[in-house]
Amino acid sequence: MVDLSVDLGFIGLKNPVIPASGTFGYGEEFLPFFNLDLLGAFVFKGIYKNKRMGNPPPRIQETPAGLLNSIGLPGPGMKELKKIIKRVYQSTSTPIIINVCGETDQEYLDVAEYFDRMEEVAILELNISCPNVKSGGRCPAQDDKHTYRLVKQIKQSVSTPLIVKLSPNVTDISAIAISAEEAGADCISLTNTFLGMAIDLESRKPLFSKIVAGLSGPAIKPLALRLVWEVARCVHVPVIGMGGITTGQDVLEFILAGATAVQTGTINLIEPSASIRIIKEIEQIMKEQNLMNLRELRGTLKT
Amino acid sequence: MVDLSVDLGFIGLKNPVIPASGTFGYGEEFLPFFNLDLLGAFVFKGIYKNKRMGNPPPRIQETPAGLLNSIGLPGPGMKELKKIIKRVYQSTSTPIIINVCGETDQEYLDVAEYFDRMEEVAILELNISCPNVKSGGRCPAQDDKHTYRLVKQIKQSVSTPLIVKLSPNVTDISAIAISAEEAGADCISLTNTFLGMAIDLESRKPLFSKIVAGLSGPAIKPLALRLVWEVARCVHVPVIGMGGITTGQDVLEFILAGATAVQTGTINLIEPSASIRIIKEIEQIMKEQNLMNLRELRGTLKT
Amino acid sequence: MKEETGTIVENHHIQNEYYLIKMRADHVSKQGKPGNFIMVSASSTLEPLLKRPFGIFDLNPPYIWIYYKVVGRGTRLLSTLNPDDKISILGPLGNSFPVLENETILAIAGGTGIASVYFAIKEYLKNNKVSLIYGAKSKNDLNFLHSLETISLAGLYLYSDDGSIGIKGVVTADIKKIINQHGITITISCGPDEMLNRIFWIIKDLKTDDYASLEAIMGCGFGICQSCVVETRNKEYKQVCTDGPVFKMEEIQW
Amino acid sequence: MKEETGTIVENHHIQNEYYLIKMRADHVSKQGKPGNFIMVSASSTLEPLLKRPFGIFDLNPPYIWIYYKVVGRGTRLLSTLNPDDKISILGPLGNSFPVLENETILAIAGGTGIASVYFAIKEYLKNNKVSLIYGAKSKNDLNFLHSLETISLAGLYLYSDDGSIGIKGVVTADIKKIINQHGITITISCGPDEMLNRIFWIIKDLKTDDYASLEAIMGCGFGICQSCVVETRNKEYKQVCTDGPVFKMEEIQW
Ligand SMILES: Cc1cc2nc3c(=O)[nH]c(=O)nc-3n(C[C@H](O)[C@H](O)[C@H](O)COP(=O)(O)OP(=O)(O)OC[C@H]3O[C@@H](n4cnc5c(N)ncnc54)[C@H](O)[C@@H]3O)c2cc1C
Ligand SMILES: Cc1cc2nc3c(=O)[nH]c(=O)nc-3n(C[C@H](O)[C@H](O)[C@H](O)COP(=O)(O)OP(=O)(O)OC[C@H]3O[C@@H](n4cnc5c(N)ncnc54)[C@H](O)[C@@H]3O)c2cc1C
Ligand SMILES: Cc1cc2nc3c(=O)[nH]c(=O)nc-3n(C[C@H](O)[C@H](O)[C@H](O)COP(=O)(O)O)c2cc1C
Ligand SMILES: Cc1cc2nc3c(=O)[nH]c(=O)nc-3n(C[C@H](O)[C@H](O)[C@H](O)COP(=O)(O)O)c2cc1C
Ligand code: FES
Ligand code: FES
Repeated sequence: MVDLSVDLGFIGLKNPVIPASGTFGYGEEFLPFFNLDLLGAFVFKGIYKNKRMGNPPPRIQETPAGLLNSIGLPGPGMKELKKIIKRVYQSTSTPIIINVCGETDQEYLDVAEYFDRMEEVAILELNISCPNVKSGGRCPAQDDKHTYRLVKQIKQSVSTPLIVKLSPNVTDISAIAISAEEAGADCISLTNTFLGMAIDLESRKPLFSKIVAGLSGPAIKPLALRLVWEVARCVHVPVIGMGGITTGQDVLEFILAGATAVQTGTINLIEPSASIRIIKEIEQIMKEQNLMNLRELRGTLKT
Repeated sequence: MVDLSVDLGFIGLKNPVIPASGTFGYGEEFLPFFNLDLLGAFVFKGIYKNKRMGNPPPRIQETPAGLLNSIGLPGPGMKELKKIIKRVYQSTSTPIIINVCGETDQEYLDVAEYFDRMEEVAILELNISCPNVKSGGRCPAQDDKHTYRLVKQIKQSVSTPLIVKLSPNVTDISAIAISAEEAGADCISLTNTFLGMAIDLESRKPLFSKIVAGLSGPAIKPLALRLVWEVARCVHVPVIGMGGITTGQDVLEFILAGATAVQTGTINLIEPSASIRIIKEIEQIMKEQNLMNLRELRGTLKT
Repeated sequence: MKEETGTIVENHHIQNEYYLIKMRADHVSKQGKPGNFIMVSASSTLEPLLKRPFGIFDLNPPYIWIYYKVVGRGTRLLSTLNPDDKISILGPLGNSFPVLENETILAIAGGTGIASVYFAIKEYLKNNKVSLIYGAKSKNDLNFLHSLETISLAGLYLYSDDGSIGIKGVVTADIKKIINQHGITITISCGPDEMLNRIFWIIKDLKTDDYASLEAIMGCGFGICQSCVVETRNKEYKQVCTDGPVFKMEEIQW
Repeated sequence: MKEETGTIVENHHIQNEYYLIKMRADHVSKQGKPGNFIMVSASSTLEPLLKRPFGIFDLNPPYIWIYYKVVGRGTRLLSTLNPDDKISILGPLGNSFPVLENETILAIAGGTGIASVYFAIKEYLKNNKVSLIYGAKSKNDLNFLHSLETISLAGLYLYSDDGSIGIKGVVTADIKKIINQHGITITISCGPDEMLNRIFWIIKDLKTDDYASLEAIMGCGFGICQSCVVETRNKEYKQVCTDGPVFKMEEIQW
């Protein structure tokens, strides 16, 4: 038997596959397809303090092997989410990760503190890619000092393990990752979506109301892999890799590059049971390559 | 009759389509497919001072809707290139653009000065995405101060119009573009390839000897379009847009986003006559939309 | 709702861009209700990436039919499928038209909108009187006329923009008259947004109960991506894939 | 060299992963020489992005044949093509085997390597004596045996790794003996790198002139991308697509 378990230090997971925020709803939507207990963990869609409508449609656009989205993080607000967490917690023992959003540092802190008090929440993932109203729309993830300040503040107030989720839209991803680590992040996840854009030629307008949108899916996999490799080389906390994963082979590539676990994103929209298929594929490849466990593989890329 | 001509200020082009550096050889390779006079201009593959072998194979890897390359800029060196330029100049009246490379600022300068003296060279394109030996492998395009310094130095020594070609792997593309403009760039082109990576699971090695590689092709189009839009908003010199262009519609989107002309890249490898098809498609769409010329369209995105 | 690999039985080219696929889909065919849709992918590669939504045109276990028009890459690929080819399906999805008895129903279909009401019409005919208004650009865009003429509709009104078949004009031309004439109590509509919009304003003050099946750009079809939203009258967003595709007309912000 | 849209006449499934396509290609069929290859794309979308290289297996204007093994996405898509389907072609590409007369030639083919020498063998047979060594994993990987047995080769030597056909062993097992026995003056080889490597070291000190047709990962096939390089003995890179695919064996750094 191959051993798929992985250890994030602050928590052990039965396998490395974690459906990503915004592509897995609140988990329950996937109950018709599989038992949530089969997953390593899963991430709820991003949550702000108050209820949000999200952006006007259109909100997505298919691109070559990719998906642009400008959903705008609609959600019920943190109080409503609490009820949902309690409900979902009944249907699975798999760790639930809350994706924490904020338009200001204070909002991030409020949301993180709010969920810090819930035993049903295993981990917080700080989505520092939210446009920040006080930094002219730039997100904290694009500035190492802002990242440091925000993470530090949150780590001082919460005791739940904290993943910091990075944005790829930076010159030097290592600098941001190191800032997050130095500020106390327990884990780094990456990557969020790449900034892109679509234009409607006929109306001569940007397709999306916010003009720019985030690119995800297979198209970005080679880019995400590079970023994960760079970050895993320079931080000591575990790294969760993501970006365009669609197969077990993709997962093992991210693990070779240094990731301890991975998140599956866009593929969940297209093939709801993809994460389960991917877990099986990982197991299959491990058998073929006579790998007993994933520790043997992680970060062993021969460079 | 629709008017496809565009004006870069320092030169007028009969149409906006320019095959990009490294994807069009020295032009002559395309003579079996079409008459070079049909193009707006074309760019030679990147040239360093001395002869270079390039990287060991494998040098490319297909990715979903994209192409990773780590060719390593092989070339005959600038003296040999001079002969090629003279030869190719005989076969076409279309402006020839030389893509200037360097491992140090001095090398960039030497190459630029060398070709500055040739009347056969219409334009220089400064490829500031070359890994720089004195900046630990980082390229000038990733640092606004380095960009400014390098462009300034070259503008002081050459009189041939200078395009500065940006790299997309930065937090703030506007800052780099503005630096290039302030240093005297006559035109900005973007984008070069995105940093990516591929791993060979079986051997547990990076696929490429240099580990990272550059991603091009349709996969990056939405990302390139965003970058071109950002740059065109903040500089006054003309912008040449590129990244994943495969159709006339793509070209018109880049022009709406603010580009004056465009470069076709990876598509030239797959469909040698693509640039000619694309020119026809532009003409067709202009007719359908009752556009008399491209000035009417450029930068008119309603945001 | 399940992921299922279906098998093409027939991919019938009706005319021009119009096709009718008969596929074997053991699960969907057992569960599907009138108004439901499915997401399908004809591609074995990652291009195009997303599945595409189609109404369940008809159903007879283990078979289901979808009626589609080739408009882009996904539907073009679909049109290249041959018998025995596999097709990956997610479904049945969405809510369905209400179950009705002893009502006098008017269905209004524009273009491929017929795909989402045909199955409902057939069901309703068992216990209701049903009339149909069906229109499109020209007679080359109106299909299934033979079937429609033989399923004992109380009334069948055809419209074409160019007058090449039926009445020259749009489907909304005589709605009020038809509703009064038949004593319609319920309407169900499917077609372009613009058509639905016009229908709403025409019939909103009548005493009918009005349902519309909406379309939207869909990323997933089962409620995850929140891409398929439509604005409601009380300024909220509803998801067409899970809250719909069938909505009471007065719910929507037209 | 031209871009051409060919038409599939037949896509014959030989056995297992092996297929033989007959296509109509007016230009390529007129210009193609033994040793040339073509780049083809079976996809109408951008996935996979690149065309794939295949040797010209045989040619009879306006038709050409390619023999291929399904190994990945591109070849799998190729195997789904039906008669009358279009296929986009770039070719003919690369150099060709030398024109020879009155020579005693030995062709050595491993697996699908037969695709690149078959056409050459047929040409050479007009004015030369030709023998063939042909091997693969098992008899399920050796095709065209009937044709090969009837084109009057001076010698036909079959090998299989598992002994299921011909001699059990690799194609290199008896090369020296065969060369001596026939008085071979020229060899042409095509197959996996490892096989070519072994051939080189076995025959390098013999008096034969040796040619090999190489493979490489190709981005364009016509000399633009510089991706297909192979290292030569004098430590330079040559491009397989334009300097090759046929090289004198001693040129290459084995
Ligand atoms: C619930 C639902 C049921 C549908 N039922 C049917 C049906 O029974 N028969 C039928 O022919 N069509 C139906 N459609 C529309 C069908 O889904 C689209 O025509 C199809 O997705 C287009 O795919 P494509 O790849 O060919 O086009 P693309 O290349 O993706 O786009 C071509 C054009 O179609 C538009 N389009 C793309 N996706 C959608 C979408 N999801 N909805 C509406 N327009 C879209 C695009 O904006 C573009 O203008 C339905 C849509 C929905 C949401
Ligand atoms: C000049 C030349 C002539 C060839 N002639 C033939 C032929 O006549 N018949 C035949 O069956 N094959 C031939 N090949 C090999 C053929 O091109 C590859 O098998 C094909 O490109 C694989 O495409 P794919 O999409 O199915 O595989 P992919 O999914 O791209 O890759 C599958 C596997 O094939 C390998 N591969 C991919 N591309 C190439 C390539 N260009 N060359 C070698 N290996 C590759 C990959 O490394 C991978 O291991 C030739 C190659 C060259 C360079
Ligand atoms: C529709 C959609 C919604 C998303 N919502 C969130 C979100 O709420 N919070 C977040 O951190 N990331 C969000 N993401 C980003 C994904 O979690 C993931 O980082 C990204 O899609 C890259 O992975 P992929 O290429 O596998 O999809 C969203 C992505 C998509 C496609
Ligand atoms: C094989 C290959 C070689 C390239 N060589 C160069 C080069 O020499 N100099 C340069 O500035 N850009 C080079 N590029 C980048 C292209 O000019 C272009 O910026 C990039 O490919 C994006 O455009 P595309 O997506 O349309 O290909 C190369 C790209 C490819 C694919
Ligand atoms: S299509 Fe994804 S939520 Fe409706
Ligand atoms: S394949 Fe592009 S140069 Fe040979």
